Amino acid sequence: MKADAATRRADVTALGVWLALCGLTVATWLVGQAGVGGAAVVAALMLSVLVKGQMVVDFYMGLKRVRGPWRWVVTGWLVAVLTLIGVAYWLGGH
Amino acid sequence: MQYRSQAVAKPYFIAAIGLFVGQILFGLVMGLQYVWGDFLFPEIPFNVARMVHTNLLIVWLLFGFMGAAYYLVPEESERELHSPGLAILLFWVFLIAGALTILGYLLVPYAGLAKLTGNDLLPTMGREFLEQPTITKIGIVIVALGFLYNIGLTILGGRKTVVNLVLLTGLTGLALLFLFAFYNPDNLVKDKFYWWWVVHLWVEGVWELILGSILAFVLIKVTGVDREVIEKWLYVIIAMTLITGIIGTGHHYYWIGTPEYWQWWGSIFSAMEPIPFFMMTVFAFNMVNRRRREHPNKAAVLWALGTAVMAFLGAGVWGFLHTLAPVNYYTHGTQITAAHGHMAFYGAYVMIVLTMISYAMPILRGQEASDERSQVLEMWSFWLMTVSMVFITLFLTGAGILQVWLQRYSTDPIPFMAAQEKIAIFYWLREIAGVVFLIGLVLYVVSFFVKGGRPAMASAADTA
Amino acid sequence: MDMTAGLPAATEQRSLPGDFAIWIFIYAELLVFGVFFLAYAFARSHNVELFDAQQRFLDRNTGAINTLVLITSSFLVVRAVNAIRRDAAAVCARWLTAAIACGGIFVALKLGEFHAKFAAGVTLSTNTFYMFYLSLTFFHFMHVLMGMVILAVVAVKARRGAYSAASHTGVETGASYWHMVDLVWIVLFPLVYVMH
Amino acid sequence: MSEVFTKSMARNIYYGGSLFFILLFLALTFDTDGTLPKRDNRAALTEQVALGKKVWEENDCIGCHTLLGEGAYFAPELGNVYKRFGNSTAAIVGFIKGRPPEGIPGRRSMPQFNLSDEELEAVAAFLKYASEIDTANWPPNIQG
Repeated sequence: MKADAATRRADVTALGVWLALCGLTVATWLVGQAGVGGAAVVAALMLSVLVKGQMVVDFYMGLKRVRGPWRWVVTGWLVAVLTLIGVAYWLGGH
Repeated sequence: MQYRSQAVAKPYFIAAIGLFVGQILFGLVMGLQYVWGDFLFPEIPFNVARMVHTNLLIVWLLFGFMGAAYYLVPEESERELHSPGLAILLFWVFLIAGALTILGYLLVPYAGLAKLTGNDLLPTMGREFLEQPTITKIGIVIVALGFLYNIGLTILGGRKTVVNLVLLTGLTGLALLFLFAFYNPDNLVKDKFYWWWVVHLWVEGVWELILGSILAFVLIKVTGVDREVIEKWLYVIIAMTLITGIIGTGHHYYWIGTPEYWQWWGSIFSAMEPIPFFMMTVFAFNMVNRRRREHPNKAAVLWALGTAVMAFLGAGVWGFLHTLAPVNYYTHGTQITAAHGHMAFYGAYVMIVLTMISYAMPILRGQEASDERSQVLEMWSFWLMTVSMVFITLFLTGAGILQVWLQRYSTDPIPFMAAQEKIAIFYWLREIAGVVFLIGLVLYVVSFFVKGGRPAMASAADTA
Repeated sequence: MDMTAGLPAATEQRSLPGDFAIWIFIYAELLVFGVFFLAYAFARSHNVELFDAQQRFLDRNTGAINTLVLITSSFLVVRAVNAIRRDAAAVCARWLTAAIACGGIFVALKLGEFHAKFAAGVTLSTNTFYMFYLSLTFFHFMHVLMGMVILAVVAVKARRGAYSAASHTGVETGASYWHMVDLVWIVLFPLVYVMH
Repeated sequence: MSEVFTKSMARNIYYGGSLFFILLFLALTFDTDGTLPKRDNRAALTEQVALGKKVWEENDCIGCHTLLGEGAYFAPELGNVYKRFGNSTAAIVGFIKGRPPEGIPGRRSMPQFNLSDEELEAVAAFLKYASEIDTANWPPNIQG
């Protein structure tokens, strides 16, 4: 059946996303273990959160194909929150 | 009127309006005392006038809520009220107890009233808004229980609509939370902490359920929009109200000795409190725009929309103005609070009760809607009261900003009384706006006695 | 609704998965968490030394494991949704049960973390950092519990055959909420445990 | 619109959300209750202070004044009046005692409550107790 094939493909996609999410999480943990900080690290971490978040939004929440502004609201939330967190860290660093 | 027992709402509405007039008169007395310090001193000192002003407000709103419940519950449940006789009995009990309490405030010094009513046995008096003698408080509980019994049995024995269930939850919460009025520990911090469980969880919690359900009922009636649509929005709005409002209590816990994390919890959640009010505004206008009938009662539609807008402005916007802890640090306990209190109470609760009265009273008097001339007058009173309340709020806000600057923020802060003298002009302007409000209220009362113009029934060709 | 309307692989644009009401709630929750995160970040900018010093005492390993646990549970929930889309209700229920089990692991680890902190005498009033750490993680913790309850209800209904390929809004609704809980943690973990 | 938006889901969110936040509120209340002993100056809660609170309440002082910012805005804040009066209960007693029964012409006046010496001392002790509650450094300055 068409529906069957489609959901099987979705299962594979979900597995790929899961692997990517796990990889980025381990990378975040390694950053923590290394104890490094500073602007570049903060930027990298926020970027990885953006990627992870957007993957969850698109493939897990399934907003990738949703019509209307709904997907962009969540993406906008991610971008706004992460950017402002970055600003706050930049302020703290001065 | 579909059910005969709905008629018990009428005396409740009449009493509500009567007490409303009293409330405004005492408001004007207080307003004058702000600028003419010894006006009526020592016969009616400010604290007595204020007690009468605020207690009358609470009592007449409760009369309004009860009247609204007695009107809408039978219609929603599709059956007669469980006991109309009990409703009338409780009306007289509540009215007489309320009147005696107010007379007690006015005729006996407060300390004497405390002695007279045995405050020693269970001290509950002398806290803001809960000044009633303990015996009156017990009376309120008894009336509330009788009322809930009556309403509850009617609802449970009939059709259970969302409007009914939300109203019942709100009224039950109102009664339960009032029980914290009896908890008055010596520890001032604990006293204040639980005092807010009555005050905040009333006005920013369960009362909003009552407000939402009454508004939903009137909108169903005057717009003819599908009940299903209105009811699900009602659920979403009150859900947002409680989600934001319960933790929002924290905005009262910044400076009264409670732990400092409340500054964060309170700020974050109360910053969201305007959202349900905004949703309510959008919802009300949406429903009216999607209306499937032209209800002849234009005044009621105006009140309903006015409630949505003014509740958002007064409770939402003016609340947000000073709800964040760093702002509240300077504005706490100033005229800014008074400004917010006035518009929020008027916009949310006064207006919803007047909305209900405007919708139900003509029906209780045997017409679908009042005569045209009466409605025109009522709309004039709407605008006079609403616009003057906006000005009262703006003047108090001006007074508050100056007060904060002079007394709290400037490098050389001046004493309270010195600051008050410098902002007296705002109090004069507020008093003038208050007089206009009274004129609006008088017109409102007069509108009930005006007849003539095109009979409103004629325009209601499509009423079903 | 037509048979393919809920499919992620379908090319046409579709409406939000699950009930619209849950999305109002999800957006409201995201707003609250977003503001909370920013409050943390800006409070930190006034107390950088305190925050950086206190952050060292957090159990980063458990935080990372919990992140993996939540991500995994989200994946399992996706499998459950895909399963019900091919009408495999029993399979759907099994995936959901596995996801709830992951939630249980998260809760157990988190409780251990809380216990260690409380045993060390940490409270909400210890300092601003711990105020935020406890507030944020406890608030999120309650969401996990709430999400588990929702998933449990959905799983039971799925086992009873309440959902099908044609009609499974309930599954999508629960799934959407759970992913939100996951999404929030994805921001929370690096912010509170790692970044300085 | 093929959007699904059901009343039952809206209802579930209302009940579930309310319960969730009630529980959260109770949890925070529980924590507050445990933290209060460090902040609320309960060590100073003597019988005299308790009497003072009762005198405070039975004369409806809150009808004109604010106490820790709550009350009426007609007369000065009293949460820090003990400090404003130079850390002196005697000054508070003297002020209350000295109010003219007919008021001060043209000005806002405090009534003469004819309190007994015991009551006067008690209310002053209550205000001293209140001034020593940890209010997170509120009010911003001594003027209240």
